[in-house]
Amino acid sequence: MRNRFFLWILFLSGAVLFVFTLIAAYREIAPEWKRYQAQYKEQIIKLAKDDATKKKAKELVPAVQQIYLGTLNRIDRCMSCHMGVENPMMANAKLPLKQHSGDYLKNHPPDKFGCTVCHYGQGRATNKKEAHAATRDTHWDFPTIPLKYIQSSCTQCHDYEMLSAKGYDNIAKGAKLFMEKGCRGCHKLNGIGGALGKKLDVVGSQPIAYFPMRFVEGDRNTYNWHKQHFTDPRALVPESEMKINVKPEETDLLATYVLSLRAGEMPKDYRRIKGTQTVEKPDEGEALYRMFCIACHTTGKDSYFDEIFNRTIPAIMKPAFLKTADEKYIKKVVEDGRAGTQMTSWKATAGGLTGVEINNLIAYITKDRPSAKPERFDFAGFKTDLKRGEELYNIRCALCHGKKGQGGEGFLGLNLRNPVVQGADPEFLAITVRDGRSETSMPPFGKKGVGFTDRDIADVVSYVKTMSKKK
Amino acid sequence: MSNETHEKTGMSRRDFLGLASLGAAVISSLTVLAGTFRMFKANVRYEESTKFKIGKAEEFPAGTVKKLDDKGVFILSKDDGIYAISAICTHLGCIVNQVDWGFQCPCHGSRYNEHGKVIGGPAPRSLEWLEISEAVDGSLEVDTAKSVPVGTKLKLYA
Amino acid sequence: MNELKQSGIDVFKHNIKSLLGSFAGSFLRSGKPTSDKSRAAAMFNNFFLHVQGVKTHINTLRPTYTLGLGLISFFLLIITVISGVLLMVYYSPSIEHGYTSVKDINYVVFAGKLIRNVHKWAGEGMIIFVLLHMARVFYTSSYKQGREFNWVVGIVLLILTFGINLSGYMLPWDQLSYWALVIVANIIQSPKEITDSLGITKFFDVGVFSKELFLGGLTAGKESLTRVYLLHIMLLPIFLFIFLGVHFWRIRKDGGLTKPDVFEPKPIDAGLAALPEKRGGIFPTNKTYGLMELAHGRTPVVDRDVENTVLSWPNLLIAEAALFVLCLAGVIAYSFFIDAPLKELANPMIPENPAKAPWYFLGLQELLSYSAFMGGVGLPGLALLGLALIPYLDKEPYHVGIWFSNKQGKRIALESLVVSTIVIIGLLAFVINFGWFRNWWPNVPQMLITLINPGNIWVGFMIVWSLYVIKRTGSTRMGAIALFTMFLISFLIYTYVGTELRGPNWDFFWSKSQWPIH
Amino acid sequence: MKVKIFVLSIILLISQQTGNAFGAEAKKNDPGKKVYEERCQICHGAKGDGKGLVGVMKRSEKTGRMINVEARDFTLAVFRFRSTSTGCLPVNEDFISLINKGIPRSFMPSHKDQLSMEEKKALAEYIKTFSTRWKEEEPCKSIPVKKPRWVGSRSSVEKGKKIYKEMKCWECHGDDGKGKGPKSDTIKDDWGKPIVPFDFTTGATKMGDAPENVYTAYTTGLDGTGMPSYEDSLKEDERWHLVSYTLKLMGKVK
Repeated sequence: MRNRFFLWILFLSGAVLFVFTLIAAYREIAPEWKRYQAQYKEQIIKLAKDDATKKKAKELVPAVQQIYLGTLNRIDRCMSCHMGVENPMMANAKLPLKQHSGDYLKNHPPDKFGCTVCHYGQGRATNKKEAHAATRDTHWDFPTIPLKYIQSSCTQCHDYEMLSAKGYDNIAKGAKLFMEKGCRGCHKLNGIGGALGKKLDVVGSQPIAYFPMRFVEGDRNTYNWHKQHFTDPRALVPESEMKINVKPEETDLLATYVLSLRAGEMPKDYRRIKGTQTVEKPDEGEALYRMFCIACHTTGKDSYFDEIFNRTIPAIMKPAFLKTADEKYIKKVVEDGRAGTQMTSWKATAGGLTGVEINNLIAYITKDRPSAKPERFDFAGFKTDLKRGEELYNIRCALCHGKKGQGGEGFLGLNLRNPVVQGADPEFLAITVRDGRSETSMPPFGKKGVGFTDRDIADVVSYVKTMSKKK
Repeated sequence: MSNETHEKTGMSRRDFLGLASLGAAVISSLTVLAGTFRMFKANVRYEESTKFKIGKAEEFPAGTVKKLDDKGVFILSKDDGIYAISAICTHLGCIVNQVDWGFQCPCHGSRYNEHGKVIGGPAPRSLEWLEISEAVDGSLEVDTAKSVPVGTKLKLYA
Repeated sequence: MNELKQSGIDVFKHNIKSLLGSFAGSFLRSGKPTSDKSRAAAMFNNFFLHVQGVKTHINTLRPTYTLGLGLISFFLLIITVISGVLLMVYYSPSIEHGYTSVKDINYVVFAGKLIRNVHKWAGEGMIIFVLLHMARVFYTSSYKQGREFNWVVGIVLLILTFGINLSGYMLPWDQLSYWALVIVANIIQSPKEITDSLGITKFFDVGVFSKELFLGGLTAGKESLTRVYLLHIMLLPIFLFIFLGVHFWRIRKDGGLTKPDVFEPKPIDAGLAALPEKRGGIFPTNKTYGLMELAHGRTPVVDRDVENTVLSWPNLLIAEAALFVLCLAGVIAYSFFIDAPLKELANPMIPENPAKAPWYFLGLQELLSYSAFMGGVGLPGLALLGLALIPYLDKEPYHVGIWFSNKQGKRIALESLVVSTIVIIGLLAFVINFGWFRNWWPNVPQMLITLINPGNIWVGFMIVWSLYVIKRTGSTRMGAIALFTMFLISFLIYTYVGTELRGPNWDFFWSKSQWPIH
Repeated sequence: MKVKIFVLSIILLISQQTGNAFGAEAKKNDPGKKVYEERCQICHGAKGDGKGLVGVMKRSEKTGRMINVEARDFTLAVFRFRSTSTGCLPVNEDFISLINKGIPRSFMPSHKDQLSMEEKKALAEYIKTFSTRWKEEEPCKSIPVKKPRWVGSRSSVEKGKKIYKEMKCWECHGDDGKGKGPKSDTIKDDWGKPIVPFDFTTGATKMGDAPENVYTAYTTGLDGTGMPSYEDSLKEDERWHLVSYTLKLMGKVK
């Protein structure tokens, strides 16, 4: 009995092994792409007009079709299924055998460019699921790119002018939007821009895991993420501070643009760049304002409390502000930023703006400066009483600026603890307290408003100037 | 040997089960082995394709001789057509040079005439003529993996 | 002359006819195994077969005794080695091409995906079967009566099995590999926790030193892959095969597999070729171990074969062949349906969340989340030491070769199973719900956590409980059963928790479907 | 009455122009008035009409929508955050709890620690002087709130969702609770200002975001705004179900 038991095991497992080896071998010799190649052969034979073509088609042997691109460090096997991509006879065929649309392949022969350099997808894969890599279980970071974003691939070799001239202007439009919507107020590109957001230099070639995909609708890939993120940043990243002000149709353009920001450069003999390709900063004040400031300060005419930043964003182009604030003060704010708030430092070593550009920018901001000077305030003439100042502050100012002068966090007033306010000329602060900022929520505290005497004001200002030392 | 032991041992009875299981084991192991050997044959090559484009026909007016160093091919154009001769010496695979009277191999002194026919040295065969054809986009294509009979030229209509 | 010539040709013809047979005979050295003598000779004359005895005890051939676990482990090793050699044909160990070469093995190599799966699953199967084999050896008291050293060799083999599996895990250079490598490097670095607490790091930083030795640098990169590859295909396999040789040789020298002192063949054993029969005589047993019983015919004294053994050829060989084909078929069938994972290309900037070691180390990773040193070095070291010491601390010479020794053993095993399950799950539930020292007193010194953490408490409990069992039953064997059972159960539970119930940020989740998707 | 208020406001105006910031020299020794002048007047105005010096405050929501926040006008004596039935005046406790908590998201700060209990009570009394309604009507009784245990349970959320649909909450607050229902652009409050329906997904209601507060809002309604009282149209349990669903929209229960 015992030996028979072992013999039965031997027999049965031998049979199982044999069967599975055969099935596995069949799976190896009859892959998905062979089916398409057989269809291709059949269709070519049917469509052939002359005998030579027919003969050639009959000689077709199924094999993995691959394009080896040494300099691009790619291997593309897409044509194992997409057999007819270069064949005009297949113009009316169905996918995957259909000929490539348009005449792109004339100047971009597949044997030099391959497929994935424009279309993405996994070139090495030999089955549809993994080659197109649409689902996350394929673990490929760059699924085939939807055609509406395909222009992001063109900029690897071409400049915007050439593309726009040929009618492919999504990318240039996207770049323009990027320039004008103030994206660089928070995001650095080529080293220039604010520090609030992430650097965008290679955002187009970041792997999927770089992006929080949790709330993305539809396929969880980079393309959908960008599109939906431009539609509503907080729907994807609840804690995001990103401010976005674009029309729905503009999201695709912006997505195309950011997807074109890729790591690595094409080899020299592929590149055809003559004109501009990157968004370089213009140096007129208005353009600079649009590129760096507009996302937060909008028109600059309104001060408003922003729920995203959780603080009030001042109206920097309002005459009431410009009347009291001199150029030196504004320059200091622009160059050093306001520590403790979202306002970035813009000097060359931080935000990356040159002195000339900052001057141009300030010239633009201050263009509506009224000619009338504010009435002077003789701050030095008062012997100030800090204790009284504190009492006054706690009752009248703390309502909006907070007890510690911190501002933000639900308080309507600005942060008074930051170095810019602390380092400002006390006379400037006193005038601000006295006259308020008309059309904003800062009321005049002088005699015509709340009823502070000049002495009250001097006391409060001197107290405010000591606030950074308070914990 | 003796019959006694034959009766006594299970294996020597060669019952059906023993044979069948031994057969199953051997056959299935052989199948696995066969698949294993097949695995060594690569399905793809990690090198440039043997088929490559050399440009439009206009770039090769009659009388042109062009050596493509990286591919090891001579492209020659005559009045009656264009043809490609392999630059790989048939002796041990060196690259031949073009000289007045044809081709000369620098390694072991094989000599070929202008049609690639071997005329001296250790080379066993003449240089191969390679298939040259017109691709869909109108440019010429050479395939180093496909040889054609000596004298096959592609007629140009231009 | 003519006649001679004629006969010479005939001889030659005859030689050609019998070529196959005579080659087989020369191969086996003693001709076709048709008699007991030649069968015996076939075994002891063969380079590969003579590591096994000429005769095999019937108990050894009983599937219910050995369950074939040791052999399965060995056959899985053979399968792994062969498939590994095949993979080496296409794999290239560099961070530039490693990942793409694995992709190409999946996509364009003939049966490449299957072979990679086979390699992976056979390798990981080894871990399971080596552990099961160890459990079998333990529960049948097979570490006794001269087999003490072989038990220790077995533990070395267990460590090597873990090591080879782990190093192989790193080679595809995908996200799983990279972050497992990072984790392992940090486990290796974990003695720093102790040296830091003692304040001697600045004199001799043993943690960072060994980490650098392993990675070839301070971070995982090009050099690390080369080193891991070397470990995987050269160093560890060499040691594995050396120790395996010793292991097999010692089985033979230590008298084959264990068997009960009192053994009676059952009717079911009747199917064995040449079952020894008792045909009367004066003495009840025959203890001649000379060459005599190999001689043709009956033994002159009692007319009986050596006690309860049968010839290895063919009995043992059939069993082995059956087991081998069973292993191969099992592995291939499993590999046919389940693919070895391959994630995105390694990216040092984007950690996997959770960054998990391979499953067989997730039990350790759970302990690691309490204290890196204790979980990574201290407790595993202690556990292995404890396992190695078992045969030297439990020397009771009875009940060898019987599962669980006796009724009491079964009861103790069951009792330990229940107790350890309750205690571990209790500890886990406590930690998951209430945290540990650091959550209560953020400034608690690391040394205190290293010394007192749930892992240590569990190990302490194991020791105390085993001592209690020894005291209660008066038998060291019972204590050993309790200890080993608890070790197995904790390995099982901790591995399960680490694999299935721990999600991003090492938080607790009831199932993977509750993980926040990233 | 009217004459009295007129005289009072004249006095106030004068005192404002001549007195100093402390208001310590206020004519009447009314602590409520003193506190009001010091802390409230800057937004709510000397006459309690909500036209203080600070004026309209602009607030940009997370969705990018700009809303205007205006100080409450006390002269109509219509209050949103009460514990009494709709149409009723609030009780003193309502004033005090509001002074204590402030109103999140509309810059009304908490005065819990700044004022003593007497001052708070006096302040409430002082605010009552801005409208004649306080003389003519009596405040109703507070509606008791007792939270059932099942609030926030899954079945309760489901029932609440149904009620949300049936009671047409979505017309203003939107199907997804983001305040973008079909009617949301057109509605106006009693003072003629456009109303911004609440976006539940932001999670912080002005009344406080405990389930009890939400329940009170549904029971009493927010007088003066388009938010009606459901005290009569829904049973108590149904209102609690609605609270459950609201908690879900706020992301406080799963």
